[in-house]
Amino acid sequence: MQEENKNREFDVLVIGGGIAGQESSLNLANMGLEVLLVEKDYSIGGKMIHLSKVFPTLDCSACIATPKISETARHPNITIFTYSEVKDIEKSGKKYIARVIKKPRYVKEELCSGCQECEFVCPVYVPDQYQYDLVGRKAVYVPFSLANPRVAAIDIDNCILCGACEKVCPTEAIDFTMEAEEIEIRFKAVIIATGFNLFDAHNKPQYGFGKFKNVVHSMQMERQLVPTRPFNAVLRPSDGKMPDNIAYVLCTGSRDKSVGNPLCSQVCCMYSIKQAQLLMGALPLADVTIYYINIRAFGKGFCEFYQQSKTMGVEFVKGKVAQITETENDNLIVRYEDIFEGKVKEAEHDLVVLAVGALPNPDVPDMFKNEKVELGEFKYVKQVDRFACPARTSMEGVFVSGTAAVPLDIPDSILSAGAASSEVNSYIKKLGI
Amino acid sequence: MTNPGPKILVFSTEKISDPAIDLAGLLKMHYQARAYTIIVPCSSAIKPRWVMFAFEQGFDGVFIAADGTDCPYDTACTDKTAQILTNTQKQMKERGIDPARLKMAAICSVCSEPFVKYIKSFSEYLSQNN
Amino acid sequence: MSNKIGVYICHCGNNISEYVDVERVRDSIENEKGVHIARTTMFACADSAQTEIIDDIKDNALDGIVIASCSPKLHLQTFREVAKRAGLNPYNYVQVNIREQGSWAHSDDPEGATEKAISLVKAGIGRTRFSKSLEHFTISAKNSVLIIGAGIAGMRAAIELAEMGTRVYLIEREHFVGGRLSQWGVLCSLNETGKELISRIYKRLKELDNITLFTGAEVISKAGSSGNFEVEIKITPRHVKTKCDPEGLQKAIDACPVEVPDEFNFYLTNRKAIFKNFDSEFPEAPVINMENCNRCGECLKYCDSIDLDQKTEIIKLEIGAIQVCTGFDPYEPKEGEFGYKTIDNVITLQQLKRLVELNEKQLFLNGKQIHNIAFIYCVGSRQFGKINGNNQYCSRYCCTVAIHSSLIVGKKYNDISCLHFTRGVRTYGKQELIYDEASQKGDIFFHFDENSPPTVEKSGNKTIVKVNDVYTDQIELGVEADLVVLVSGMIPRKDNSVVAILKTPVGRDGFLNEIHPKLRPVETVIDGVFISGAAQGPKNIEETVNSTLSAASKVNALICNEEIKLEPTIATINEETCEWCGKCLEACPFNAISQITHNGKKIASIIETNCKGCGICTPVCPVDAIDIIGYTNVEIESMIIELAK
Amino acid sequence: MGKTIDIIKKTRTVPEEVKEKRKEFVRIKKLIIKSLKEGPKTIPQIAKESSVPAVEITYHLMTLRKYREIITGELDDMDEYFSYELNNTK
Repeated sequence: MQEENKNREFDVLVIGGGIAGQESSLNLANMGLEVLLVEKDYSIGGKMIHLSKVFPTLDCSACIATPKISETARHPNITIFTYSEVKDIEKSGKKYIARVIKKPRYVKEELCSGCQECEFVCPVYVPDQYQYDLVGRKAVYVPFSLANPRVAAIDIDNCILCGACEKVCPTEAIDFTMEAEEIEIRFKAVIIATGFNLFDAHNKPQYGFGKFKNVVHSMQMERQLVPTRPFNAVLRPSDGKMPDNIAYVLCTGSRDKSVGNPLCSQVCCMYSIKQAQLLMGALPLADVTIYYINIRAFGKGFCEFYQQSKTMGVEFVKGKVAQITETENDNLIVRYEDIFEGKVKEAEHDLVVLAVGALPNPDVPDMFKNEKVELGEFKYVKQVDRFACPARTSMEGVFVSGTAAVPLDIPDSILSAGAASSEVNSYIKKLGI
Repeated sequence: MTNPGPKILVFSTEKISDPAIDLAGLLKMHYQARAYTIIVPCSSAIKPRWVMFAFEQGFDGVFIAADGTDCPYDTACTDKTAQILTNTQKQMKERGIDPARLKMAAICSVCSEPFVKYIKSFSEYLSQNN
Repeated sequence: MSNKIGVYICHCGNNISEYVDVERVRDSIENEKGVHIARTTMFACADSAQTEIIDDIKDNALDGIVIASCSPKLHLQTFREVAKRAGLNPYNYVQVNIREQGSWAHSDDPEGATEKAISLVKAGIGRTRFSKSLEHFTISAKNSVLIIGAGIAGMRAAIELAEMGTRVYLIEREHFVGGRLSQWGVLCSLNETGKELISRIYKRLKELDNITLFTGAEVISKAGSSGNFEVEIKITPRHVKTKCDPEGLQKAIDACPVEVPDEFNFYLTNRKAIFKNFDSEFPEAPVINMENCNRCGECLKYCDSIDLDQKTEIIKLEIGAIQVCTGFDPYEPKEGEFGYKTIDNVITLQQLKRLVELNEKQLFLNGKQIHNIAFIYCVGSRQFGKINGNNQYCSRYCCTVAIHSSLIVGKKYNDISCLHFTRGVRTYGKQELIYDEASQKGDIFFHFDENSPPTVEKSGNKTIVKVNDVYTDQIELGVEADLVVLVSGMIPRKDNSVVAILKTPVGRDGFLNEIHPKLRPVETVIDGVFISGAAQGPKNIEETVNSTLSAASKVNALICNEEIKLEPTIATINEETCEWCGKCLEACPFNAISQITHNGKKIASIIETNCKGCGICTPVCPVDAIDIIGYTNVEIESMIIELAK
Repeated sequence: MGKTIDIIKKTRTVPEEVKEKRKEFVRIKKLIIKSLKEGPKTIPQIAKESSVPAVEITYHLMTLRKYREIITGELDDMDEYFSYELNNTK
């Protein structure tokens, strides 16, 4: 089995199993190319799988993401390595060689049935990164309920080596002797679909994230709105109270030279409006206020969606938030400049959501050994012919798809991923090998 | 032996509501074991005769776990399924069956909690009105 | 019909067997009608178990299989493959979910879970008895595509598809390629003009010999279905056979006595009946517009490749797929809307772009030099509140283009100042940088809301823009402007006859509608017909190209193998009982039903290539003459009987 | 058959920090369970009784809820706080 993995040949290496990586892989596979999809996380699905509903259609994100995920996972032309990282890529003649590290999950994927017996007996609790630290998880765990593959993994750094999981596993899938495996892959083209990173709200200290208990970031709120949510309802973390006066601070970490990111992240206005609409549904008595600079409701159906939220009663305040402070009862005072009235004002809220923006994923350049793919001014992968060949990068045979090149919403990521698959296929056909 | 409770036939849909029912099991959310699922491609494809047949055969209630607005086939799915419900309930009245024994709710692919709640309350209703 | 069925009840380690008494399930069903073998197995999905099942099928000539284990979402395919490997039709396999909807859901009630499992397995056996062997439909498909529209979207798709090996027919209604982009000057964040970009792409296109370009061409009919369409194309002649020498051509143009307003320059200038829009335009030959031409024959004296007698042709093409790239029209303001057409120095954004192309050193309009420009945003877009019109949508590209135009104007001509009357600037993503650059340069941005739009008035020979600016506490300001530019957005093509022919649906905003913006963003409900670019809704260039290349990959995936595989679980019509009432046709979201005559009777017929097997047609039939294979009355009712016991 | 845990134990030690974190979780877990043995309570009530900050209680209690040791009870009359109770059916 392991020998089979060594020195394997594929047509295309796709790095990143989020929505863009999946779309590119599926298109290529449907056009008859052999694809290796490498995902660094335990499951494919990227960020989209963790979202609640998506704007402007309010479709359930999982309803859209899961069929695509299982189609990707089942496609005969797609091989997936999860929990794996691309160590280096280098050119070899007309082809590329990459070394991929399959990291040990200490659970044999093919044996694990996802029954979670191990998870229940594990005595270790650590913050659950898939719930953005709102609750804990075990050291051995099925990452999240919609994970694909839906099998357990052991977080060895937090494991106390008690062996309880191994004893209880009905299929003897747990194997502490697993080691990292290095696999050499040959391929003709690569798609970088490594996505974006969220702005770390700690880097905007005037908003008090991490210090004030009821300042959360937008992904934490997103999780609170998902049916598989960490709490039983939308609650504020400080004391489990249902909030009744929620504020959104837009452009947290975007359009902000003071944090080094002057770009607009494209999605925060719309996801905040969407969350506000969902909150109005979940908490009918709550007030929701959105502090904004400009509302970027530009896509198909977005403007109509924005209008709808106004008629639902979401309050929009045009003003840049300067500072947030905490009161004794854990409420928050938002200090902002009201642009309509031209003065500095303060308002009290019992929960503040920071609409964090997108930042480039810094892992990309490290994946290349000799020649490195060029980055643009803001460290996103540089598109060298943006209007004619949007997926083309500075290196021949290396293409970019989705938010690795620029912040994008889901529909635009999918289209950009589609474009990359077309460009890759025609490139390979021209290569003629 | 105690009364095992009412028998419910659930029509779920392959891509949307059945995954939610699966997820309910995955999360070990409990509901009445006497709720049985038949999967169809889309909730707008359920024939009233099947529902009537289920009552004839002795089911106490029928629950349609509809696609709602997440339907992959038709944006008008909610209305179409509702139409099926209305038509069937008319037939039920004609035959002296309480129309409330047929229930429908949109269940998205992760709406496990609502599903369990619906089945519990439906089951309660059926027990009380037996 | 299966009469020798093998049933396997899976322990799934102890995931199932901890709560469900699997041995009791086996005992309860082994004497069911049609059951030949009944076994329990530790892990049905394990290799060894699969081999055992295959041996059983072969040794006992089983004709149906039931496996009671986990959700079919996990292993239906796995076991269908097992069936196939054993030589059994995969559709004679039924999976029964006794884990997610059995042991796990009812771990609080082992007795109930076991009873339920027994019923579910019996229902599965009942269903298997009536299951049919099915094969995928395979139809042949032509690996060729018709691309409608040779703007950047159509041309880019054509190149990509041709390079991927698909035969391309590219048709353009105009006599020149390039669409809206060829009207554009320097592009945002690039040192390339629209014209240059189009030339670059056209040159690539010309090198590919599996692309055929028709200009002056329109689709007039469509027949057939996905994989095998037949279309008729009407080609209006150019009346010029080859490219003329530039000198002769110029003389011919000069000699032409007809002058008409030039639509390429948005009527800022006039052109002749024989014309090219600009020198480097493709194809290189000029065109004579016969609607304008008075057949005086003057041009014939200077250019010998002119033929005024060329006739309109109709050609037929057979193709596998169609990609629609018909683009957009700029919104043209109504007369009097912000002074448009009633005040002489009010123009649209598109006109400004042409004006900048036509004025080299200084910017003039109607002989008057321009020193300051007022841009009024969202004209024709975001129409609600006190702004009249039905276009609620945002046109997405105009904020960036307006600001970029301000930067271009600033660089090309000295001393022009720009004021922007906006509804909130939407320079999303990287475009934010030019908003910043314009602010740095000294452009002033006002903000009005939908309930107090600005007004444009003439006062003497001055043009005044009045606005209630939200930044300055809603006090009305009046600003004098040499030029007022209405930042007009995108609207759907006014002449959209292609929509009527292809029957692709349009959305509430009037643009072509995809099936789903995330799941199937370039597909339409008409199988084999794809859409892309601004025909779908406002898009900038990069977004247009992304969508068009996306569509290209879907087109290629559909037809590159020259065959299309279709799921066999589709609708069927009972020819005996159908009495054609049309209700199924009305209900079908996919145009998969047609009316045919069968034995002298009008009945419904399923277009197999279009049917998705959703079954929406089945409950609407008043005589119950329509069924989905796999979900027929006998199958469903046999399950109900078993479950009700 | 030997267990693989014994093999890894030879080469790997558990960091003190991990052990400490576990102890802390168990300590608060015990306090929450002790408090709930008397009956359903809200987060502020548990916090007051156990002298652990309410924000900590939220995290730990919700984690225990995830693993079905605790279930959500009724919402109070003011529609502000849910009460939580021990899951006795587990």
